[in-house]
Amino acid sequence: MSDLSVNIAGLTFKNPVTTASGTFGYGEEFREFFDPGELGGIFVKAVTGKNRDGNAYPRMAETPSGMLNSVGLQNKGIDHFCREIYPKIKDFDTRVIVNVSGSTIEEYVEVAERINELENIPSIELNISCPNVKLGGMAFGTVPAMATEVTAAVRKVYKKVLMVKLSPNVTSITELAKAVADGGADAITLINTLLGMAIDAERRRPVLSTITGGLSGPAIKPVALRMVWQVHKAVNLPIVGLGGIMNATDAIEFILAGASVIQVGTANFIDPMVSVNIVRGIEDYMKRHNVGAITELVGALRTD
Amino acid sequence: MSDLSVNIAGLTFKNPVTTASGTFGYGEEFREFFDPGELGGIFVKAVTGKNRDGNAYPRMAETPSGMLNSVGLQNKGIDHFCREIYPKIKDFDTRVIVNVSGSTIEEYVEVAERINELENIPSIELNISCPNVKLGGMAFGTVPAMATEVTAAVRKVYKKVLMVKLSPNVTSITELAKAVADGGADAITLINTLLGMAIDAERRRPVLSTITGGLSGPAIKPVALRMVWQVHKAVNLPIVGLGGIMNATDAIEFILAGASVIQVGTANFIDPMVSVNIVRGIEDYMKRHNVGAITELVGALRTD
Amino acid sequence: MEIKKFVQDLRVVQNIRLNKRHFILELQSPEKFPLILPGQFVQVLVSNSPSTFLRRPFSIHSVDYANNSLRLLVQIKGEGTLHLSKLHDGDSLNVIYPLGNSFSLPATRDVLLVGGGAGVAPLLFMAKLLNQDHIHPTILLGFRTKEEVSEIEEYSKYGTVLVTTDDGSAGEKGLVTDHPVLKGERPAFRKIYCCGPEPMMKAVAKIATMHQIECEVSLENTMACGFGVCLCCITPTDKGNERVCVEGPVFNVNRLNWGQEEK
Amino acid sequence: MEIKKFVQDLRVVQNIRLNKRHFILELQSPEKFPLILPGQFVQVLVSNSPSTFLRRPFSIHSVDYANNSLRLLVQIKGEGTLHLSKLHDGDSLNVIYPLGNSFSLPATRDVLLVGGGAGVAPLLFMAKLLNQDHIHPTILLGFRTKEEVSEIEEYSKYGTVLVTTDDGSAGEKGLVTDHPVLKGERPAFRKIYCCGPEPMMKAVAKIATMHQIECEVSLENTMACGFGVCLCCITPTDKGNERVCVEGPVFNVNRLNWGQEEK
Ligand SMILES: Cc1cc2nc3c(=O)[nH]c(=O)nc-3n(C[C@H](O)[C@H](O)[C@H](O)COP(=O)(O)OP(=O)(O)OC[C@H]3O[C@@H](n4cnc5c(N)ncnc54)[C@H](O)[C@@H]3O)c2cc1C
Ligand SMILES: Cc1cc2nc3c(=O)[nH]c(=O)nc-3n(C[C@H](O)[C@H](O)[C@H](O)COP(=O)(O)OP(=O)(O)OC[C@H]3O[C@@H](n4cnc5c(N)ncnc54)[C@H](O)[C@@H]3O)c2cc1C
Ligand SMILES: Cc1cc2nc3c(=O)[nH]c(=O)nc-3n(C[C@H](O)[C@H](O)[C@H](O)COP(=O)(O)O)c2cc1C
Ligand SMILES: Cc1cc2nc3c(=O)[nH]c(=O)nc-3n(C[C@H](O)[C@H](O)[C@H](O)COP(=O)(O)O)c2cc1C
Ligand code: FES
Ligand code: FES
Repeated sequence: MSDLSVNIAGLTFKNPVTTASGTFGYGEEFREFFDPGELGGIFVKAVTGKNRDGNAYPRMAETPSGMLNSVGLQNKGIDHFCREIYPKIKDFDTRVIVNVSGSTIEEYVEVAERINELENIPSIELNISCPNVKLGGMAFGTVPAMATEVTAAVRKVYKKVLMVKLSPNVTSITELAKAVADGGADAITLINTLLGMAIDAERRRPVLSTITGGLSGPAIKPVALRMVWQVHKAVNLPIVGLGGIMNATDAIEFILAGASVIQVGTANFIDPMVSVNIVRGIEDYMKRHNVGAITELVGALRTD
Repeated sequence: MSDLSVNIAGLTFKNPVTTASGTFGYGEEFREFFDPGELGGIFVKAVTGKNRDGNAYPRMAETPSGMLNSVGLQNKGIDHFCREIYPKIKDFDTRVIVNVSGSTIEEYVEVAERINELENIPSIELNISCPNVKLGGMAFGTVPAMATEVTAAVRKVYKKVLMVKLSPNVTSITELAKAVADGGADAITLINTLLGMAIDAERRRPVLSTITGGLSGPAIKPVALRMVWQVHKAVNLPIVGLGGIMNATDAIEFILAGASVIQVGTANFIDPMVSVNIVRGIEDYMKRHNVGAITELVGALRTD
Repeated sequence: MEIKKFVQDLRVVQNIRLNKRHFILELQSPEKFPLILPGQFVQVLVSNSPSTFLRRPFSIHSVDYANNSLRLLVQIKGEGTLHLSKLHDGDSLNVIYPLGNSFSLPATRDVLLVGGGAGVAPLLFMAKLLNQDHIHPTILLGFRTKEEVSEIEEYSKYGTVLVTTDDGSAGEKGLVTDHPVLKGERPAFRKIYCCGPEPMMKAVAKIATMHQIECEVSLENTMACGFGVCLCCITPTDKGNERVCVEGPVFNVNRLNWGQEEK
Repeated sequence: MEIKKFVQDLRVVQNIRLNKRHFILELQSPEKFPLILPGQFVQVLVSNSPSTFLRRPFSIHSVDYANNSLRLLVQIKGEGTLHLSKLHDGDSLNVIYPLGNSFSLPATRDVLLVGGGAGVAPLLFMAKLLNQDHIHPTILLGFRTKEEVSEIEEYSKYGTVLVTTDDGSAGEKGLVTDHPVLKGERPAFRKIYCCGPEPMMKAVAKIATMHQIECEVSLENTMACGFGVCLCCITPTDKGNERVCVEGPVFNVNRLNWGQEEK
C-alpha cells in the first residue's frame, strides 16, 4: 500500500489532491459526481466581509489551452457563509479550507476571525491578489511590505493553519514568499491567475466586461511550476501548488518541484471527475516507481 | 487598395508584419520558403559583443499551446555579424532590424555603436531581458532604473530608431515602459518570453538543461495582449507587439490593443509560411471591415 | 427537484446534415437515461480539436427513452462545432448531462413557441411534452433562407408551424417579430417560450411584456463549467447575479433586467 | 548542395500496421518530388491532437519517385504518433521536407548498417542507395521481441540481414552490440552507418572508434523548427554547437564530443 498522506504545519491530508478555490463552488455541486471524501481537501470559493455581486457579464474568455475569468469574488459574505454554507459542508469527510479575500486589512482580519470560530474549518487560504482599496488599488500580493502586513494582521487573530496564496504577476515570487513567511504564514499557495486579456477582433471589443482577467489552465503550467520550484528552494515553508494541472502526471510534476499538496482548478470544468482520477493516477505512479510514501517525492526533482 | 504601411518614429514599414528575433535566424533559411521582401521587416537573432555558445542541450520543451526555450543567445558576436552576416542580408527588400543583447552596459553600447555604422540596418531592438552580470544577475529589464540607464547609454551612441524589448516577468510593465521612454527609446517591443519550467515526471528531472526557460507561443497571448494594451494607454510611444501570434486574427487583436507593428515568433516553426499568410489575412480583414488604412486600427479597441 | 448528472461517453449513432450550417447529432447512452426535461442542455467535450479547451453547451433537441438516445441540433460556428459536424456513426463523445433547469408547464392552452436559428433546438422537445398534456402550440420558426428551413414535418406533429425567413424565400419575409401572429394588435397567446439570438429574444420579450403575456426565454451565455461552480455564466435577475447554467438557462423574462443596457 | 524545401499537404495513401508499436505511413505529393537523400527527414504537423503544438520529425524510410510517394516508419511514443497511427487512406498531412543533411557515400564496399527500434527507418533508404552503387551491405537490426521484427524481406533485397532481439525470441539474443559481427575481435567493416537510441549509437560508436572504423550516426535531438532557425536542437561538435536539423542529423562520430558527459 502506498502512503498518500501529507501534512502541512501539523494538518494532515489523506492525499495531496485538493481542489482550487473558485473552481469547485462549495463542493455541493460535485456531490452529484463523486464523494468529496475521496479528496485530500477542498478549497472553497473566496469569502469576503460583505456580499459582493462580482463583475458584469461576460466574465469568461476561452484562450489557447486556458481561459480568462473576471468573476470578481462574487459571494454572499461571511455572515451568509457561517449561517448557510458552513452547516452544509462541515461534515464532509475531507479537509475544508476557506479562501479569504478582502479590500482592506480590516476586512481580511474580520473574515479570518469569524472563520477561526468554525470548528470544522482547520485552515484558511488568504487570497492576497485583490487590490487594496485604501492603497490606491495596488494588490496586496504585489508589494512585499503590504503582503507581510496583511499576513501578520491575520496571523494575530487566526489560530489554525494559515496559508497565503500568492499572485504570479510579480517580478520576484521569492521576495513575496519571504514576505508572507515573515508575516507568519504556515504555508504558501502558488499560483493564482496570470493577468491577461482577450479581444474579439470582429467586434473590436474586449471579450470580458472588465477588459482584463485572470488566466488559468494548462497554458500557465510552466510559469506555475517555475514559481513552485523557486519558492521551494528559497523559503522553508510547505507549498500548495497549482496552475494548469490536468492529470496525475502534471500533479507529480508539481510535487517534484516542491509542492506538498496540489490543487486542481480549471480542469474541474472540463472533467468533474478529474480530481478523483488524479488521486488514482498518483497511486499508479507510486506503484510503478516503487515509491512507498508520496512525501518522498516532494521537491525530489533531480538537478545534478 | 488597402494601405498596410505603418511608421515607427519616422521609419516606414510596407506592412505591419515582421518576424521575431530568435525565430527567423538571419532570414537566410526562410528564403527557401518565400521572399522576405513580402514582409514589413525582420528582426534578426540577438547579437552580442563576443561569440556565445549558448546553453547546453536540451534547450527546448513542448508545453500546452507553447514551448520553452533556453537557447541562451547563441551567436558568433558583433565582428562576425558585421563581416559575415550583414553582407548577406543587407539587400533584403524589407526592414532588417538587429536584436542587441549584452551582460554589461558597455557590451550593449559597443554592439549598438557598431550596428549604427551599418547603412542598411535602420533600427535596433535592445533586448534587456538578459541578466546584468555586474549587478548580480538581476535582469536589466526588471529594474526600472537599470532599464533607463542602459537605454540612455545606448541612446547616446545610436542615432537611428531605437526600440527596446521588455520582459513580461515584472510586476508593472507600464513602469518599465516609462523607464525606457525616459531613457530615450523610440519604440517599445512587447513581449519577450515568460519565465517557465518543464519537468519530466518519469525521469524526475527538468526537461531543460538550464531548469527554467522562456515560454512562448499561443499560451502567452493573453498576457502579451494585456501588456500591449496597458502600455498603449500609459506611454506615448509606438509599440511593436508579439506573443503567440498564429494567424491574422491574432495580429489584428494586437493592433487593436495598440501595436503599430507585430512580430511573428514561435508560429514560424510550425508554419514557415505563416508570416506571409498573415499579411494576406490582414488585407482580407481590412476589406471585409472596410478599413482603408491599417493605422486606423492601431489602438482602436472599443471599451465604451 | 435534484436530478443526477452523468459524465459519460455517448456513442454517435447518426449525424444528419440539414444544410450548410446545421446538423443533427444523435447520441446514445450505454445506460438507462435519467429523467430529462425540455430546456435542459448537455456539455460536450470536443477532444480532437486543438483550439477547443472548454466543453461546448447544446440544448437537448429531443429524447428517445426507448433507445436511450438524444439529439442535438447544432449550428456550425467555430472550430468546436466544425469538428462535431465531422463525427461519424460509432464515434464516441464525452458528455455531461442533463444540465440546467427547464421550461415550466403552462397554465394555459394558448401557447406560442418562438425560435430562431439554432435556437429552435429545445422547442421540438418542449412541443412534444406539451402534446402529452394535450396542448397543441403554435410554433413560429425563423430561418435565414429557404435552404435552412428544416424539420418542419417534425414540428408539425406537435403544433401549427409558421415560418419566417430573412429574405422571404419561404414563409413570411422578415424576423419572427415581423410575423402577423406577433405583430398583430393583440397576439392570441397567454404563454410564449422563446429561444434564439439575444436580440430576437429581447424583441419577443418586449412584445410579450407589452401585452402581459407570460414569456420564458432560454439564454445562451458563454459557460466554462456548465454545472454551477465557476460563476462565469451569470445574468442579472431580480435575485442578483444568477447562474444561467443552474438557475437557467430558462428564465421568465419578468425576472431579467432586460432593456436597461443595450450594446 | 542547396535543396529546395516544400511545405505541402501530402495525401496518406497507405497506413500499414507492422506491430503494436510500429506502423508505416505512405504519403504522396501532388507535385514532382525534389531530390531526396537517405538520412533526410520530414516535419509533420499533427493538427488533430490538442496536445501536439510543434511538428514531429521522422526520417524518410523510402522514396518512390515514380509515384512521388515516400514512407515513414513510425513508433508510437505519445499523443502525436498515436494520432498519426489512426490516419486513413485519403487523409491529408501537412509536411515540410526534405530536411537535414544525409549519409555520405562510403569509400569502401565493407559496409555495416546498424539500427535499433524506429531508428532503422533511414537505413532501408540508405541500403537501396548503396545497392545502386553495387554495394551489398550487412544490415544489423535490433528489435525488442520477435513480434516487432518486420520488413526483413525488404532489407534482404539490398543486403545481408542480421537480427537481434532483447529477449532472444528471434535472431541473436541481446543488444545489437552483443551480436558477433560487432563483438568479434575485429569487425570486418570499414564503414558503419548507425541509427537508433542514443545509448545504442554511443556503444556502436565506441566499437567503431576502437577499431578505427569510420562511423556515421543519425541523431534524434528534440526539435522546434527543423529547418535551422530556432537553435534548439544543437549538439556539441568539433566546430562548436551545431544544429542537428541542418548540419545533421547525420554526423561522423569523430566530430561529436561523445563519451565525455553521460547521464
Ligand atoms: C445553454 C446553451 C445551449 C445552447 N444550445 C445550442 C444548440 O442547441 N445548438 C447550437 O448550435 N448552439 C447552442 N448553443 C451555442 C453553442 O454552445 C455555441 O455555438 C458553441 O459553443 C460554439 O462553439 P465553436 O467552438 O463552434 O465556436 P467558437 O469558436 O467557440 O465560437 C465561434 C463564435 O461564436 C461565438 N460564441 C461561442 N459560444 C457562444 C455562446 N454560447 N453564445 C454566443 N456566442 C457564442 C464566439 O464568440 C465566436 O464569435 C448553446 C449555448 C448555451 C450556453
Ligand atoms: C531527425 C529525427 C528523425 C526521427 N525519425 C524517426 C523515425 O523515423 N521514426 C520514429 O518513430 N521516430 C523518429 N524520430 C522520433 C520522433 O520524432 C518522436 O518519437 C516523436 O516526435 C514523438 O512524438 P509524440 O507526440 O508521439 O510523443 P511525445 O508525446 O512528444 O513524446 C513521448 C515521449 O517520447 C520522448 N520524445 C519525443 N520526441 C523525442 C525525440 N526526438 N527524441 C527522444 N525522445 C523523444 C518524449 O520526451 C516523451 O517521453 C525522429 C526524431 C528526429 C529528431
Ligand atoms: C472561474 C475561476 C474563479 C476563481 N476564483 C478564485 C477565488 O475566488 N479565489 C482564489 O484564490 N482563486 C480563484 N481562482 C484561481 C484558482 O483558484 C487558481 O489559482 C487558478 O485558476 C490557477 O489554477 P488552474 O490553472 O488549475 O485553474 C479562480 C479561478 C477561476 C478559473
Ligand atoms: C527559440 C527562441 C529563441 C529566441 N531568441 C530570442 C533572442 O535572441 N532575442 C530576443 O529578444 N527574443 C528571443 N526570443 C523571444 C521571441 O522573439 C519572442 O519575444 C517570444 O518568443 C514571444 O513571441 P511568440 O510567442 O510569438 O514566439 C526567442 C524565442 C524563441 C522561441
Ligand atoms: S458555467 Fe460555470 S457556473 Fe455556469
Ligand atoms: S530544430 Fe530549430 S534549429 Fe534545429
